Amino acid sequence: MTEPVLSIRNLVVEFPFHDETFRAVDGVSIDIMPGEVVGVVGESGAGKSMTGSAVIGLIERPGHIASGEIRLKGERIDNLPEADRARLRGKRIGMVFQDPLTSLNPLYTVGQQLIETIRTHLPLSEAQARQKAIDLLSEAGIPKAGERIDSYPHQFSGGMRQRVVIALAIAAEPELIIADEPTSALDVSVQAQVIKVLKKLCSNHGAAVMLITHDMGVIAQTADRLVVMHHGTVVETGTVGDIIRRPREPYTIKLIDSIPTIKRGEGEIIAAPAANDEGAYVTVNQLVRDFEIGRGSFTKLLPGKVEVFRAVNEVSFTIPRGKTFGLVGESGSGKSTCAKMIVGLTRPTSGQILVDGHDIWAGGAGHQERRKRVQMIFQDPYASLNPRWRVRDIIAEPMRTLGIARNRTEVEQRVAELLRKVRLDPSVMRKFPHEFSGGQRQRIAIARALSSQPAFIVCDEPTSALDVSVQAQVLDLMSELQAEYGLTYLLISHNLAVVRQMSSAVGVLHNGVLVENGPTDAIFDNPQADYTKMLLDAVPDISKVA
Amino acid sequence: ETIRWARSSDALTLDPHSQNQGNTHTLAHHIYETLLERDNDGNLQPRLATEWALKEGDDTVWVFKLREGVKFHNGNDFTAEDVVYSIERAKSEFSNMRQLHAEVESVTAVDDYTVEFQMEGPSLIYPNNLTNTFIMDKTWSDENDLATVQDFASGATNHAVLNTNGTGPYTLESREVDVRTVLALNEGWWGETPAVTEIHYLTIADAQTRISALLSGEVDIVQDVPPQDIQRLSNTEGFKIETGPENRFIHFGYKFGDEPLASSNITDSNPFNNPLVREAMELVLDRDAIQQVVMRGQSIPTGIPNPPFVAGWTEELDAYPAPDVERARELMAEAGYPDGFSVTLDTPNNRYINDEAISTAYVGMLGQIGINVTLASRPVAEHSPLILANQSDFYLLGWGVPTFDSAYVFNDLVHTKTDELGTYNVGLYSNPELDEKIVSLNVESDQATRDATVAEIWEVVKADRVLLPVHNQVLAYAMREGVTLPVQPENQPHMTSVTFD
Amino acid sequence: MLAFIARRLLQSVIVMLVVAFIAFLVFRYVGDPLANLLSQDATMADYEQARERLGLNQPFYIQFFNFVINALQGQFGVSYRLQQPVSQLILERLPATIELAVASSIIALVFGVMLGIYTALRQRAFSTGVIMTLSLIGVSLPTFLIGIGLIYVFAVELKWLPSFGRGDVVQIGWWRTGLLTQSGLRSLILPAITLSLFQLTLIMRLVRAEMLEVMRTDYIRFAKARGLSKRAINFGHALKNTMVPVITITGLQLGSVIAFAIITETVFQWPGVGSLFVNSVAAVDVPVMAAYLVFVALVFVIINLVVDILYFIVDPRLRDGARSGR
Amino acid sequence: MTDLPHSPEQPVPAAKASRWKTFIRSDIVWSYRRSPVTITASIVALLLVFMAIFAPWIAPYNPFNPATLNLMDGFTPPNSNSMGGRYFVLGTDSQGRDVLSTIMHGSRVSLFVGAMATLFAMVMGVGLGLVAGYVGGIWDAVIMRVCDVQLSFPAILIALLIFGVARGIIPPNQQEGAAIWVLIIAIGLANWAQFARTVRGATMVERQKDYVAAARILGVNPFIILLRHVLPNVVGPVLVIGTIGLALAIIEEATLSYLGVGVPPTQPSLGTLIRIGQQFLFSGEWWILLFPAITLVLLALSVNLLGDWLRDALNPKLR
Ligand SMILES: Nc1ncnc2c1ncn2[C@@H]1O[C@H](COP(=O)(O)OP(=O)(O)OP(=O)(O)O)[C@@H](O)[C@H]1O
Ligand SMILES: Nc1ncnc2c1ncn2[C@@H]1O[C@H](COP(=O)(O)OP(=O)(O)OP(=O)(O)O)[C@@H](O)[C@H]1O
Ligand SMILES: [Mg+2]
Ligand SMILES: [Mg+2]
Ligand code: NI
Repeated sequence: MTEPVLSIRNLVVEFPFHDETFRAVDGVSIDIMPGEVVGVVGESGAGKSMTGSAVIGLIERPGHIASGEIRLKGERIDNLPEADRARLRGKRIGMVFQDPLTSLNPLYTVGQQLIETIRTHLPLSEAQARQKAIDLLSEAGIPKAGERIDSYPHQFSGGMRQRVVIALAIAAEPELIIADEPTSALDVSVQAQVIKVLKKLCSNHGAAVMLITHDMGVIAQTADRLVVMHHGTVVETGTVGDIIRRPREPYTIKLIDSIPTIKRGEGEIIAAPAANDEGAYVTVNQLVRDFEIGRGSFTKLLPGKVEVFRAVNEVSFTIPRGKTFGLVGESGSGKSTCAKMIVGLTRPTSGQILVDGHDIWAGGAGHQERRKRVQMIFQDPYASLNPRWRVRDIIAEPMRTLGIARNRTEVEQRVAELLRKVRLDPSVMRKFPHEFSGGQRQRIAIARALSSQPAFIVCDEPTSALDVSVQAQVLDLMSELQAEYGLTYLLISHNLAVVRQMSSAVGVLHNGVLVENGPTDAIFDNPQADYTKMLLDAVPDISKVA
Repeated sequence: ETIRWARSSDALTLDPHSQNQGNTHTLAHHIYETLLERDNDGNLQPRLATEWALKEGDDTVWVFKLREGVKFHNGNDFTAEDVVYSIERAKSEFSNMRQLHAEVESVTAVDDYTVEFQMEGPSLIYPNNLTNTFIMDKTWSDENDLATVQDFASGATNHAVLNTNGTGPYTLESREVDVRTVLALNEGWWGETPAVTEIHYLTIADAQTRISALLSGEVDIVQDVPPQDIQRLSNTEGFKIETGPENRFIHFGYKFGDEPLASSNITDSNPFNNPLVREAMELVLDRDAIQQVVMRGQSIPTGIPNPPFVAGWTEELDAYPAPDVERARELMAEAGYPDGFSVTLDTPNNRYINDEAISTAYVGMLGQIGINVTLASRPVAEHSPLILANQSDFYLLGWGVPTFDSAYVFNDLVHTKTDELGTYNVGLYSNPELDEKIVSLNVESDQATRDATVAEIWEVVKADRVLLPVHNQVLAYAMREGVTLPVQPENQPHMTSVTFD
Repeated sequence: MLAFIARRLLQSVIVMLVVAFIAFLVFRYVGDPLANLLSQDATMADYEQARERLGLNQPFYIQFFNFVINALQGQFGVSYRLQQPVSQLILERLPATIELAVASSIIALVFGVMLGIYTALRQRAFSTGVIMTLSLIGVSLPTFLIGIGLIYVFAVELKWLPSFGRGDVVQIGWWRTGLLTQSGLRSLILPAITLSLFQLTLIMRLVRAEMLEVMRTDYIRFAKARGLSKRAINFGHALKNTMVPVITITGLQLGSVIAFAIITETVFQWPGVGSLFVNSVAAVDVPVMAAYLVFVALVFVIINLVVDILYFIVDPRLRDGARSGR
Repeated sequence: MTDLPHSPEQPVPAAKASRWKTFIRSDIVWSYRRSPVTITASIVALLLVFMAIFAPWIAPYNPFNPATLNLMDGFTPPNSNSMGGRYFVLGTDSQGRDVLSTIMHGSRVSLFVGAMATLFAMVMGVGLGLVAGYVGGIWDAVIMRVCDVQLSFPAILIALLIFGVARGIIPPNQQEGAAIWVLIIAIGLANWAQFARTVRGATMVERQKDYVAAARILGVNPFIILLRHVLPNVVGPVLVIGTIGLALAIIEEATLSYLGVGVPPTQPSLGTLIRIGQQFLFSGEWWILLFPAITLVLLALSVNLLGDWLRDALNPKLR
């Protein structure tokens, strides 16, 4: 039996707080064999990152390893002095962080950072190091690496930067690579490439990988073995296939269940059509939005040519009353811009938006109509609730502003009713948003949206800040409310599975252009546009493992 | 020997007729010379003129005999034509010395060393006006186009602002305005060779820095020494203080007339117009306390707005009543203000020695008889326009008497305010009888009659309490041990008078 | 880049005009220059006449117009107090102020950055607490008091350093420098320290705050994970990233060092434009005051420009940022 | 417990009774209790403020009432009896005023001027910063350029100029009454830019947040959005600048007094006391300068230290 590269035994990481200590990792044991990719999954806050940080020795103060041991190739490392631990980093343990945008120092070129790292660990001359850096970059899949090496990080796309980060992590050919959510900031299409690179590099260099993620799809594609964490403990370990097919622990079962699939499944919930279908409730007609770029506000006063960037380009679609229209597309494709124009936050450069026959940008009556009928649910439930307001005031604001209810008791009654609608206890109305969990917050946001008794709700990535398990609950709630009130939804998401599950029709945006638009099933099962096909192909699917 | 001499502000210009201002004159006296000068006791002394007298049989003409053998720094001879030129220049449009020579009708050179001044009328005290009018070299001036005095408003400067050619004991070596002026001995000077052969004249505005510079041995003589530092410095090893009375008095003034005061709570009458109130105000003014505490002994309390140097000063006039708060209270009640009243006192805070502190002290004293004073303290640049516009009800002012003659005080402070006279009669005191007498002084040709009139006017001024004098200022020069600079009553010390031990 | 500089210059012109206007507006109210110009025995008629000659009785807008026209030609008139062309006065005094400002900025920068790094890296050390508290005392004392205190200790009591002035100066062209003589250098020490204290505190605290902030960024964490040496991380990665805000504030502060010099220069009788200004305020020397304010504005504008250019050098993102806009 | 994920902040029971407990256990209080320097600073600050507020009642003499002054008490050294036989702990100044009492009353003036000026700067800076950050565009450009102009002039210079203007505008016999307000406005106007900049930055961040968008969708009046939504979320940094600004304003007032344009000398502030006192630096009456100077330093220092602590305590990243 070969010796494991990494062996964690009963690891405990504690954060001492004012008068109590908080155990972020509570007795975790993991072994990773050479050449093996071990996935670590679990809900947010389960202690995944903390385990990784403990291994590389970068736990932030006041956190510390309280007990347990960590061995690298049999040699104990957790109790080494800081100077010795520092010597391990980069050399024997490489680390990849989640966010490629912030992991690279913006003031140095990619080459400088690579060469610096290489020369720190390997006895190479400047020129040799540079050559190695170029090799590493090409190996990580950066085309024309020799030319790009002197670029600054901001001159690279997100996916390229993440590849640079990976190149940096493997620069000194470490025995162990810890990848903490290496792809969660990336688009599906880019994500697939990065995973491919990571996997290839590992097999070439024979390094062991600890892959931390909450995305079961990624795990399914990459990992050999799986560790499921919950509340700082390991609840289940095994091969990926085993666990996905036969999860034993209730938590794992829940986790696997809650992963939406883009394949049509039995559990599919398509909202029941509303009582009477009068055709298009929302009509978006030739919508265009341009942004001026490259000019400060001061110089706008000066005459001169204005450079224009067209974020949304002649987008048209309709949504029947009581139906959900899904809008998908990669990051930056113009989804949010569309949403903002529809809810009245951003004025369209040209084009028309009709809600129930009223042009909402025509001013006057249309404007008034929009305020009553259109509401929005935002991606980040925390950011969409004013942290200084109590829940009651947050939910009551639309009623007060629109004059739906003015007197105090009436307002309170309605708020209580709304809270019950979203399955929250009315007693929470005196709390502040920060006292709730993410899922609860999103419910409050939904309650606020319902408070103005809208007919049409625009949901911009309503669940992407949420855990898979919570995501399911929120989506359920949305469907129920749609059935109950006959709501019309515009659902924006880059998660194709979510869109597939929720919407009856889908539009695919690419660079501001609506490349495809039609019934959900038709598009998912039989995509026409190349872009749609590419998008669908890139989605990792756990069913492949199964 | 070299003397490093510091004071608070620099001469404004080197053009000798452009500014009538003490600091400017002080520096000019070292380079240029005047016909007459004043010694440290305030007496007129010959300088470029050796003799002066009214012309036999014509009391409207003054005759001056000039010193012979005097040369300007550039080697030109000093003659009568230079005097004629200089007096005319001093009388010309942009000259600030004009006022002093207003009564001069014409100046003529009788011969190379005699000059006659034709006055508009009898002008007994005219020679007093000559102590700060400097004589320039006509030839040099013409060469350098200096006929017109520098006019600051025109935006043009002239050659004389930074260049000099006088007959004085020192020549200009270098000048960095507001920083340092270096003077070197004029070897060919007619007078006795002074002990000081080089002068570094330094401007140090901040009082503490000035004293520090002396204490740290970076300067030898400091002018404008704050009174509070005098005691300490004279007790400090290696330093000493020369003190002496200055020809300047400090007084309070108030508004006369029936018009109610702008800053008072009494809106139907002017309390200051009531002689009883003025008496009460004098009775609470504890001049001795101010002298002792505020001035640290460095002042000479006085009961008359006239320094002892000035003709017309007498001991009786100078006497002042002992403070008597009880009596003052009674007087206030008698005057109809048993509860006192409120008023604003305007004081400068950067013009006279401890000006603001004197006012603050008096505010406290007035409080004892219910006069509730708000103190408005301003830099002189703001204080001055205020009182010139008669906008002050109650103010502090200092007054120097450069002519050493009482008429100077009367003209500006006592005469009814007109375009020409009573410029600083801020209280708008008006007494036609006095006005007549004041005007007569300027044309009186008999010295005895004139003295009598002066005495009469002082009687009335004192009795009416036209002004409320506090004290005469005392000058103090601080210097290192081994150097002595006697005090000059106009605060225009001459480095020629410095002696070394 | 050129377009950028042109744009900044245009903004600067506007700033200068505004400053000139404000400066001018203010002077109508600071007092009457005649109080110091005319002698004690001037008559009311003399006052009227002088007012007319100075143009003080003209309508405000005409005075301002004349001022701007003249200022454009570099003409600020003649000082009422010193009877010399103002532009000449300012040029004469400028070297002193610049030498003082630069010396104190260097002190502030060097010590500020050093102490800032030190206190950031030793966040919890006792010495850090002491330095932080001491630095606060530096800003809790009014500048004039610090100046007087230093004079008292080092000039009067210890007699180590001169108490006032610039010492001996050497003329190089129109520039009169005190940096080449021993007495000139000795004279510079106390005022430079006095002037730098406030800026030093500010820069130190800023660098510390920025360092702490940067030390928490992902790229520093990642740099650690890459196994870079401590020195490379602290000085190569962290310090360079703190530079952008530090440059901004330091730039602004440099401008205010020149302006702040008014108090230091007064206390130390430093013959620079600051003391010229203070003396002019007392004498209501309007031409000097106006020129001074315009001068300060000019300095500020130049510094801002330099700061902006420095940004470009330090931060590569901005180099491209100007092009792409995003 | 697996039904819901756990946000980093554990939900807190909303029981009312525990609000005090919640406060006591909050991070701020915790970090306060852990910092002896801060505790000392706050005690000193409180003492000084207390002294200032209650000066008219607890000061041994009333130095602002000229009628009670006796010039002959002047220059009494600390802890001794004057020539007039009265006892003075900290001695008297040149006017015979009890130094301890003038310090108490002087701190009152200084604190009042400092607090009001800071408040003024705060209101103005926050207002303009909100507008600049929220409205953006030309308003932002103009306000920020004005900020630049103002920042390019040191506060002292600006205050000096404003003081001059006010002097010219206000009729002479009302100037003294107005002096303190002029001073407040002058210092306030000299310091608003700091607030404006900070608030603008924070507002630009907040403006992007979805809760503002949510309000805008409803058509809530922008003014209300600024006031009720954005403002409460940007006050944190404002408070911090406020405390430090307070110390700065107090010192600025002192410097202005030094330049001779401060409060009336009959009602001296700490700064005026120092200006008066520094005349006596070489004459041996050290107490006239020393005690007010120490008070000023203590005041500025303690307020600064509190500001520092507040900044760190409110910034979770620095903990
Ligand atoms: N600096 C810190 N101070 C205090 N608590 C912390 C700190 N960092 C993390 N924690 C806590 O430690 C626990 C484990 O955090 P960890 O970052 O390992 O979670 P995770 O599994 O990586 O979650 P995610 O998927 O959201 O990244 C969490 O409850 C978190 O709140
Ligand atoms: N205010 C703006 N000024 C300039 N460009 C903008 C602005 N808002 C958005 N854009 C640009 O418009 C494009 C579309 O942005 P949008 O936010 O609609 O993308 P998205 O599809 O919602 O992306 P994501 O999935 O990342 O949220 C992007 O390139 C973005 O940079
Ligand atoms: Mg994590
Ligand atoms: Mg979006
Ligand atoms: Ni749970």
